[in-house]
Amino acid sequence: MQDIMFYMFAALTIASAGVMVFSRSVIYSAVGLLFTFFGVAGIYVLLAADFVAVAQVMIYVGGILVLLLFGVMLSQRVTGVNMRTETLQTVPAAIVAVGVLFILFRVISKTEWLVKAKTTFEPTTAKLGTLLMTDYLIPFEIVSVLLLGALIGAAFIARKG
Amino acid sequence: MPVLSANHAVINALSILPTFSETLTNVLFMVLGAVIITGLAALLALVSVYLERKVSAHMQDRLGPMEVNTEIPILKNIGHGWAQTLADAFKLLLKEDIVPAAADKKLHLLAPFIVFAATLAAFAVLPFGRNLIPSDLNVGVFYLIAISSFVVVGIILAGWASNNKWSLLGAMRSAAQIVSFEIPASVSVLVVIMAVGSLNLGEIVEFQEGGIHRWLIWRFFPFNLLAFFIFFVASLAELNRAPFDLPEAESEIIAGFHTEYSGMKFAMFFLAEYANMFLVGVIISTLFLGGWSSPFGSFLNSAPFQVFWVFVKSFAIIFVHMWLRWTLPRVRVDQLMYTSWKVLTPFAFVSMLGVGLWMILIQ
Amino acid sequence: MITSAILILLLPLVAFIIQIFVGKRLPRKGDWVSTGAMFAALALSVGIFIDAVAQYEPNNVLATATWDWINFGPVHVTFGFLIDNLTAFMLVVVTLVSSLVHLYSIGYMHGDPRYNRYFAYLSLFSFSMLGLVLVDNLFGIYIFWELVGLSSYLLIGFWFEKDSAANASKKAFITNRVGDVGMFAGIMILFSITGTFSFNEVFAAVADGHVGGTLLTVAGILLFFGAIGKSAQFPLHVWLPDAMEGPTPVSALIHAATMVAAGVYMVGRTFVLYTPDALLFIAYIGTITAFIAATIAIVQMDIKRVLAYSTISQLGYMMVGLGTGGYTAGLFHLTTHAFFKALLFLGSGSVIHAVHTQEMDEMGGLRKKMPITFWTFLIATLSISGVFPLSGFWSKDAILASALGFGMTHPAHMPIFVVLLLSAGVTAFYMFRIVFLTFTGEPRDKKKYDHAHESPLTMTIPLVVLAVLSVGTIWWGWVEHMLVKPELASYGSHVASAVEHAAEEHGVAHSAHTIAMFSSVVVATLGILLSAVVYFWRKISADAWAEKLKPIHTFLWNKYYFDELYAATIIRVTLFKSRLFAAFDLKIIDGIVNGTGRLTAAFSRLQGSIDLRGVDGAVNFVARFVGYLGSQLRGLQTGNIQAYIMMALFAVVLLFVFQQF
Amino acid sequence: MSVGLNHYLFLAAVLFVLGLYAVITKKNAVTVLMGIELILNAANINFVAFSRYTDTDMDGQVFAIFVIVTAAAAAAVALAIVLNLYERLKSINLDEADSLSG
Repeated sequence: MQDIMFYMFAALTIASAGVMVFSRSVIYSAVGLLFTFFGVAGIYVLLAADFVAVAQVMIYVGGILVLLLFGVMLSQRVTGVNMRTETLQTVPAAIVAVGVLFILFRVISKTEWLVKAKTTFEPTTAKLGTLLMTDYLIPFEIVSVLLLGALIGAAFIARKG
Repeated sequence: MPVLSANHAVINALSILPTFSETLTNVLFMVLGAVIITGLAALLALVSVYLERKVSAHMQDRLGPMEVNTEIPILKNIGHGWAQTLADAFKLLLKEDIVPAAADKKLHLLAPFIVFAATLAAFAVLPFGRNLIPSDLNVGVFYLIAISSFVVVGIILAGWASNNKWSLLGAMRSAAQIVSFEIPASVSVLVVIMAVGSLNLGEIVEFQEGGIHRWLIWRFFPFNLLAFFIFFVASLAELNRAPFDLPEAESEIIAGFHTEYSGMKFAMFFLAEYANMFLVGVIISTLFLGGWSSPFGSFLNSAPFQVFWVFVKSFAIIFVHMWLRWTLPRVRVDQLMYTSWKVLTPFAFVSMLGVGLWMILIQ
Repeated sequence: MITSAILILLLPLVAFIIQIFVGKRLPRKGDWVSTGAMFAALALSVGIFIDAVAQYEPNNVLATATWDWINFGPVHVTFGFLIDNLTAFMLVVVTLVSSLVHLYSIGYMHGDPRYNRYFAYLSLFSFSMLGLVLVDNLFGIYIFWELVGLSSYLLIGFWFEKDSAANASKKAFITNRVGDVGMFAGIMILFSITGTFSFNEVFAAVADGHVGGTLLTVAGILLFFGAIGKSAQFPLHVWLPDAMEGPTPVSALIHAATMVAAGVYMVGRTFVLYTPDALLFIAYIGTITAFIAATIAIVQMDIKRVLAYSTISQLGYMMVGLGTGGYTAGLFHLTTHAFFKALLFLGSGSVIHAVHTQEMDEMGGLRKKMPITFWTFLIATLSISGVFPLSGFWSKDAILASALGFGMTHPAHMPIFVVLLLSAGVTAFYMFRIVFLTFTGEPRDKKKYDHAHESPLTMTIPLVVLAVLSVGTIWWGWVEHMLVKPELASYGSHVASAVEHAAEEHGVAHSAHTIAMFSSVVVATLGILLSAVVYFWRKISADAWAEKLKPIHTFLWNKYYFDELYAATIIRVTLFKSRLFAAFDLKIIDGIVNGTGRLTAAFSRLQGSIDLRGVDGAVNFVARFVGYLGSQLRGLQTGNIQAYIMMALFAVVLLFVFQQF
Repeated sequence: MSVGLNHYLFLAAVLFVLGLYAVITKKNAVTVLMGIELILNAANINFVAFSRYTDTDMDGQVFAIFVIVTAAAAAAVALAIVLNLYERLKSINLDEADSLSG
């Protein structure tokens, strides 16, 4: 069951990522991305990370994807289905990409990971909250400040035009 | 979700055949659950549409649908045009599906499915009774907020795929509106989460059991009451309902993002909208009004009554939604944004701070 | 009790917030908010004080409260309040003077365009000062220390349209910073050893001997640097006279009664940290300060400046008191000084309010016009001069006794007492000079004299209240019992110190007390008489003597040339350094850059000439090859970031391939 | 063979490479951003997978959350820059933003 679910979500993720990458229309890319995010969220659920999964859906779909769509709509001729993106240096890029993929696969399969799977799963939210407020307090605060800065900065840059 | 609770090690240990049969049962259960939820959502949406017609009619001093009926003996006597929405639904399903020539056909088809699927997915965690939660997630509330963001994407896609200025404007308005109002809504939900200390919807309801005085709306007075009002107003806006129905403002942009939709696809938007109304009703009643718990403590609090209370509370909320729609005029765009950013958001934070300080001071 | 402590702290803060945001729109511009908050705080403080008296015990800790503040890894910083007898004492002093000054300011600042902001700043100051008194750790003290500095800066520069006020505020702030750096270093030394900021834990560490020796001496002296800055001790005293550019009630509250005393309070609070060597250092700094300031005060003509120098001088006394082991004496003088010096400043403010000038040359004969101001001012003057039985007599006498006792045990340090005694006489002299020049004799400026009038009731009531507090014959007895010196840690034999604490030896202390009392009365009387001879009966002409002692007079008139000294040394050196760096940047760095540019240009020319020769047909092939290579490399520099990414990744792949095969 | 750590790592590798390809080849700035999001997602899968399959408590999930949040900030700033670029060049094609060309 678990395995079947994994293959389903993996297939969904990779297929939609493929749509995102290889489609010529920006909007189609965005739709592809939507399903990629969804697939990745499914993968998180399989990895027993429910909070991260929901955070993924909320922030990526509800935040980043909507932002991207707005970006597309505000920076192109809005009407007219013809919303194409051209590509450049496809052949060398493909060679490099395959090369990197080859490296990654080789590294992954050759490395002896110290696998020690957990067999019991407890709710993650409370534990995550505790970690964020204790061991990761400083990163947490820094990220908060970063977010605030990004918010103000983005508003400022976009407004100045 | 069964997936979550499935034990990896145990499954590995089983031989192939039982694994297969278990998989099959699991799949069957999931399919069955999905069918029930879909049916329920559709049914509730139909009821809500019917209600809307009757409520609006009575508010405007007329009768509304009265004629449509069946020949089936018992149902015949109900009258009051009870079959009107059913007939309309069939009409919509049978209508020709018109797609504009310049539209992007694939996305035009995909958009209503995204909206409808997101709405249905949200139904999966609604608590209808102590043991009647289709999927009792640990992160239930968070899941609800997250899944509802799919709707925005669907709406934007619908608006863009129609290749129509009004559609696109409506979609952009709608998206901007939903995204803006998500902030006060989420913060006021946070107030509840802080008070209860759990994201689990069932636990939130259990926290409020034991009578009307234990409902969260009265706790931390007046901060939770404030949060309730903020959430209520924000939910109106997120549903694109009057007085915040700018995305569908007929006099300005025809019908907004679903201008170019007809037939079955339109029906899906339509159903999703009313299913969402019910969804919001359940969410509000769960978060603030005690959910399935009876207002009289343990009196009338058995399983069937729990479902009853959820429905009563939700339809009460829906009735207020309708009441507002047929009473208030539409606001302007700037007023809308003002409401969200300069009124609701600051007050939502005030409410959160208030509850937080309250909890610290009591400890 | 902790609740009322928090309330005491919060009241002025809330008043500040209200005043700064909506003060302008409130009726009467909201002066009643700040004043009311201060009086409420006063009531609460008195409550705490009564508790302290009721549960009297030496060094009684009435209440503590601690919260976790910063907590990561091994670093664990707490924040809290500590209320003991000293705190209770200081709370009453601060809130009392502060509320009287608030009341006084209603009359004094009437009609000022930034009336509400003035009260906001006063509230901010009160908040900071009370926080300074209440906190239970060094870090908290440092924070509030800076906050008092900030509010002092804001209030000195309150009339920032005047260049002199703006400059004075900057001078005060920067000078204080110099001291604060030392203080911060001192705190950090203690923190790095003990790992805590809390007084109790640091004191315990000292008592256990975890900290000691030279390091503790250094830490103590560095801590004291903060007090040098804030309490205007030599050599950082230069800011205080200039700070008189602020409104006079501010001078009374901040630059006479409370903030400048914060340094003394801090030393008193951390008293057990100071090794004998550090205490000796404190005592000598105090002595030098007391003497220098007193002598400068003789010749100044600006009434507020004289008072400012007198403040510096009296702060020096307090430091000597602490430094010679007279813990009680120093803190007692802090209290009495707070009352009579606030009274002096408020009295001078009343005079300035009436005649609109600060120059004593233009006053005279005001006694008849302003009877209340005169009599209260006279009481304060008698008190500061150390006339029996006013409060100043008791406290100053205690300090002199402590210094004498110290000198008797260690004859090498006898000069401390002698100089202090001399300064006491000088103090009496210049204080009565003010009284005679201002209130007696013929009016020197007729127009201003006719215009003068007694101040309104809100201004005179504080004067009377403070005058009553300055009388205080009964003071000494129970103050001695309230503020008992804390147990000093045994510093271990490895501390090389010749200094022992004299005041602990009862026999010496008693005889020292008698001698000090008599000599101080004699010296004060001499000072008053001399002053009367010169300025009241005018038997001796001050101008003639100034002419005769011209070099000394000029030296004093220019305040020992401290400002000029600093301008010539520190400021000059800083500017010189900046110019040096600028020159370095301009000449050397730019030179390198230009040189590189020129080199590049030369190189290009060389290449050009090679190219040219190639065209000429000499090395045709090479030229074409170089040109080809150049254009290829140029192609790589597309400015397109994606191309760069790809090249980088390509390199990664290549690297991996080479490494693997 | 039942699904284990390596499966997740392979999945992440494929996603990573797809994102990389999008970043390198796409002219449209928004699409490039999408590619970056893919890369971040791939990294996140690794984080969560390691937190699940190795003895590291939940740190991987915490990092995943940090990555998600930082990605949101990055996207906001990047889109603001894209809008600015559009104002200046009337295009968001990255190959036209080559003022640094040699």
